[in-house]
Amino acid sequence: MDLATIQSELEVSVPGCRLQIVDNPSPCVQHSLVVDAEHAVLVATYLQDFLHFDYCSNVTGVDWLPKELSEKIKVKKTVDGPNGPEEKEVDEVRKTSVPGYLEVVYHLFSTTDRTGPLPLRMRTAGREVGGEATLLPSLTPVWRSCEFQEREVYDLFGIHFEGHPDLRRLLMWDEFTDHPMRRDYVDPDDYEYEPTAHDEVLARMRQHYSTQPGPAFGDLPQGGGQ
Amino acid sequence: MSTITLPTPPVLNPPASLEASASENPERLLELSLGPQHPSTHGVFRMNVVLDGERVVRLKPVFGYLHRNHEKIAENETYLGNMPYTDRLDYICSLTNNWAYALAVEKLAGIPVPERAEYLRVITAELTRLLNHAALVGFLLQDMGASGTPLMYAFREREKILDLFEALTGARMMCNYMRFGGCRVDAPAGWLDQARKVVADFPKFLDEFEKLLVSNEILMERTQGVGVLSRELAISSAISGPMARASGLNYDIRKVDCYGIYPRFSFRVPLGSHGDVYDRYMIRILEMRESLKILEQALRDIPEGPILDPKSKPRGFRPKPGECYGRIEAPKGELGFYLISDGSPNPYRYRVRPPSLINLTVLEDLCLGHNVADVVVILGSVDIVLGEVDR
Amino acid sequence: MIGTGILKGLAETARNFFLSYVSKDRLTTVQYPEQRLPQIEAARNFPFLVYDGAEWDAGMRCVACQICEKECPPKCIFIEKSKDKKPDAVGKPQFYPARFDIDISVCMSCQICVEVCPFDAIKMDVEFDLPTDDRFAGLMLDRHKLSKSNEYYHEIHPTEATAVDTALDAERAKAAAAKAAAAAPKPASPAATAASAASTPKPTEGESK
Amino acid sequence: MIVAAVNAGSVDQVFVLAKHALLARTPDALQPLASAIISIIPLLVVFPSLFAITTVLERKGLGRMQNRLGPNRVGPFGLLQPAADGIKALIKEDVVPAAADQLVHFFAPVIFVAAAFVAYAVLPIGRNMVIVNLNAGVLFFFAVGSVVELSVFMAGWSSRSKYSLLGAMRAIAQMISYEVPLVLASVPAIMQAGSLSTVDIVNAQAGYTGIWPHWYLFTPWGIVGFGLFLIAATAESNRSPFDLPEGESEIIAGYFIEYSGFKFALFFLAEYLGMFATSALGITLFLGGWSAPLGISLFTVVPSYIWFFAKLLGFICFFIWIRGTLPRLRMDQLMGFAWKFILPMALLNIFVTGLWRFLPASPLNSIRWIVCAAVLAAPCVVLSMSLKQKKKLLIRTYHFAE
Repeated sequence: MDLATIQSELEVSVPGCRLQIVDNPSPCVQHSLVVDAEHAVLVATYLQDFLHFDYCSNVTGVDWLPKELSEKIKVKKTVDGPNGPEEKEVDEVRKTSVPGYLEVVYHLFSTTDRTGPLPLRMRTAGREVGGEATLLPSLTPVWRSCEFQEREVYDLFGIHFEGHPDLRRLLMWDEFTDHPMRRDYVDPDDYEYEPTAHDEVLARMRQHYSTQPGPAFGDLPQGGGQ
Repeated sequence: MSTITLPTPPVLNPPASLEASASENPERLLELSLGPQHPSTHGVFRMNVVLDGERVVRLKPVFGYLHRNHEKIAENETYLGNMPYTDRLDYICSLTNNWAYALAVEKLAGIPVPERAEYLRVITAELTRLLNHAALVGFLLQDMGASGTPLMYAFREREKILDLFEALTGARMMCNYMRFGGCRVDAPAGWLDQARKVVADFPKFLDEFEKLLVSNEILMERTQGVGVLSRELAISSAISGPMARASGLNYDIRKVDCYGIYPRFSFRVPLGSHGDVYDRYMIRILEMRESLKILEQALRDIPEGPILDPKSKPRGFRPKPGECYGRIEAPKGELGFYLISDGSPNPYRYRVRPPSLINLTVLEDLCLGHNVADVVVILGSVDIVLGEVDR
Repeated sequence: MIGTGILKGLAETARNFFLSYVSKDRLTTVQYPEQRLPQIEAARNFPFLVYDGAEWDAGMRCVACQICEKECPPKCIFIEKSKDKKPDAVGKPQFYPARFDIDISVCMSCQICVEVCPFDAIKMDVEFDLPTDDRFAGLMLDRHKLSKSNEYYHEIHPTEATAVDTALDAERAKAAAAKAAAAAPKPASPAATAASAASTPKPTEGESK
Repeated sequence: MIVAAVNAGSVDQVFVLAKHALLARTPDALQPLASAIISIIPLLVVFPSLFAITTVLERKGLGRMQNRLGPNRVGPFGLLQPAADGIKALIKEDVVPAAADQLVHFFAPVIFVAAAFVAYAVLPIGRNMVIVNLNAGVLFFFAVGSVVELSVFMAGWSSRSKYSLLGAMRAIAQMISYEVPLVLASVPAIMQAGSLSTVDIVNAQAGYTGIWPHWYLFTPWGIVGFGLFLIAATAESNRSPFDLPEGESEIIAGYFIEYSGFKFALFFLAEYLGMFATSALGITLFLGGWSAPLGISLFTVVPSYIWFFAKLLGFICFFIWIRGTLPRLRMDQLMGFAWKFILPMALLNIFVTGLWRFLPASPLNSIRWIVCAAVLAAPCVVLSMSLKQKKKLLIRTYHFAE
């Protein structure tokens, strides 16, 4: 079953759902389906029950930073020419800023039809940590396999899954505040780092510990270990 | 058009009977932290267990002790530079990790693989399956308290396969062998004969192992009916690999995706019907026998030829923008790599679908109501490697 | 009947017990410091720098192009380019590494540096016996410690080294031919090259410990 | 006296004679005390040395079974390994958890070792070589053995660790449930000998029919009794496959997880001493104690204590062999096995022993043999079948998808 058929079938069966096909230019032709957060659980349930996508293999997040698209357009402007004001076509760069968002990708397979993958995507409204912007519905009630993987996405990307039975950090410790897989994540320089003498981390670490020399860094090798 | 019934959230809490006995007198419950330093957690894995006597009432796995944010490292690394890092995911089977990653990149960029390289990939991957399963059954018996004997037998055989890997790839465990569009080096002279000899000798070990333990009453008592995983839960939780097949789910990616040149080989997929620890153990033993069949065919048919796509070069690889999910049947289950390229030399997004982590989703379901001793055995039968779980 | 499986297992362990005294196949232990396994040709451990001839600093093939430094996945290579030039393996005047360090506590033996090196200057060693009591400076190998002769390379990886030598010889021959062709009309230039090569200051010994 | 010692048959009695010679030189008032000390000191030397030999034997034996060499670096063939281990244990830091009950934590290993040694008081290790010939010797042995449970619980409780508590719970449950079959399995030998004295029991098995010894092992109830005793003894001495209290892969080291250094070594020592003592009791009850296995002069000329230690060594090797082969049972299975299989069989065995005693022996010994064996074999088969069937243990067949 190709993606367009699935889309049209879903649009009939789940009234009101907004679906969008994202083309994938890679030779593997794995085009994906973006589903709106509101109808995601219904769509997922339909996919599982009627289209036999019973095997949700992979769940992961993607961080899309806000970006500025710049395009050159020709604008007609009145310019002071030698012969007085005249209308002229001028090249101008127009910048449109696309807001950043986070995305969850579910790779669905069917064990009965042996088809797949069907990448199903959901997008958040924004990238702000915490709050409404990063809220998405959890698909754990539909596919149990999402349980740990959604926890991981929550941990590393900071997407909150509504309806997840046990949404805690998976890999980082509970007291950790940031989300390290975000593309604008800056790793702290106060963690214990095995000093390799050729690393800028060493310089940062030295800076950090210069005020409070820890016992582990009492006698660091000077320079390049020469 | 039939109506959609919304799913009920999964029961992640213990069955009512257990909960009742626990809530009646909470003071008799014992909270125990199994791990992170524990001989049977196969690394730094931790389970927070609540016990009623020795019976498990609740079990919450705690991950992350070996977390190094592999995916973040990979996003700052070139495509080729990631290859040695994949060795360190499931450090017992580095060659299948290499293959999964190479396959995903090849799908992403549309790179063909020469025939001899495909054969070498199948040979190394099936040898990896042998050594992984041999090590696993050894560890499983070790967890059951056999003081090392099955494990040492398994390691004795594993050593022979590791010698093969060293002769081919230069390293015993961190092989870093596959490249996008083939393999790094060709098999040295005599290597194939050496491999044939190892493959021919391997059934002797399996026979010995079966004599030692398969009909052992203690083993059967400890494993039969313990940690039963139903087929439905296995599908819903995306359990893959031998664990899924032990529950009767006929899903072997070698057969489903037909990646590489697997359709050329005749082999069967063993299926269990009970889904308990004994089935998981036996499925692995049977899979080893099937792998031997594939190896015999591959070592017989391997053609001469180039091993690397002529267009592939070590430096300056920049796939066109796009994304791809590529997966193979690794010894532990479905190992997938999800890559998004933005046209730069580093992947924009690099995701590993770790079979070990996802197979652990059902750990609590399997363990509830069993003994502490069973928890260890069930965990052993899931077959995890923490390098892959925590990444 | 309970116990038949157990008896079978007991028979199996007993068999292994006795066979371990007779069969070499069963008792595979190698008594390490006294006995060693035969060296496998493909084996690799940490990288080393190849030099031709007898002098390590004069014959070093590395031209400090810094490709390996850039491609090294864990970033354990550190190179400082020289200010002056000296003739390389083929005879062309090239830069050489004033400093070439590998932190083997970080190196993960992936041999990507070997694959990307266009000058066959860096190769994988098989030496694994590198204990030290200083885990920072002791595991930082400088260019003197890293340099090993081409003969050593032939010793550990004979097939590979022969192939490399053939390729290099071909290149040298090509360079010599080109030089001869270039030398014919202008006889002054080779002398100048030789003079400039001779005046190249050799790196001081004191730099490396 | 010296003339008697030169006599070939009396090499056997050399230690006894030496003791008498020493006692003759002590003042009368001190003689009881001196007698005790002279008897105890060799015991304190011999059995710990045996422990040292056993550890190296075990490691080497297990190694060979697993196709390894085992320890081979300290001394010739690694024979001095126990010395190295001992030194290591002595110089290791003795860590006591801050939350532990210091006093109990300290005394647990001491009591364990002491109790293990006291049990040797009634075990005859050679002809006329027993420290005290109590007329309730077997009873004394079991009574002292139960002190071991106390010390195990002391260790588990006082450490204030959840793992050690679990280990202690397991140990108590296991030891108590296997104490019963252990005692019941020994009853037939006591019935037949008509005495609780270990010396009397050995003497009752001393004769030979032709060259065949009168050991209780060679009777139908003896075989079954010995088998049951062996299983119960394995469990009682926490040996694999019944090593649940230590359950290395589950609760790491069980009740002595919080002990280190020399105290840990003491636990280790006491466990092995307990194993030797139980094995020695088994030898006494079923294997004719120190008597030679065949009534030929080549064998009988060998001193009795050598036979005793040879048999003990046989037991040790058997335990090592079992340990190298079998995985561990689970707690409930262990209990089920004790109460559902061993206990009924032990009770039946007592009945059969009575039958054996009252059936006429002289004209139709073979019929007596067959009858008793049949009475025992039938329930044994039935019980084991039912045990297997109830659990539905099967070697399964698998189907394959193409």
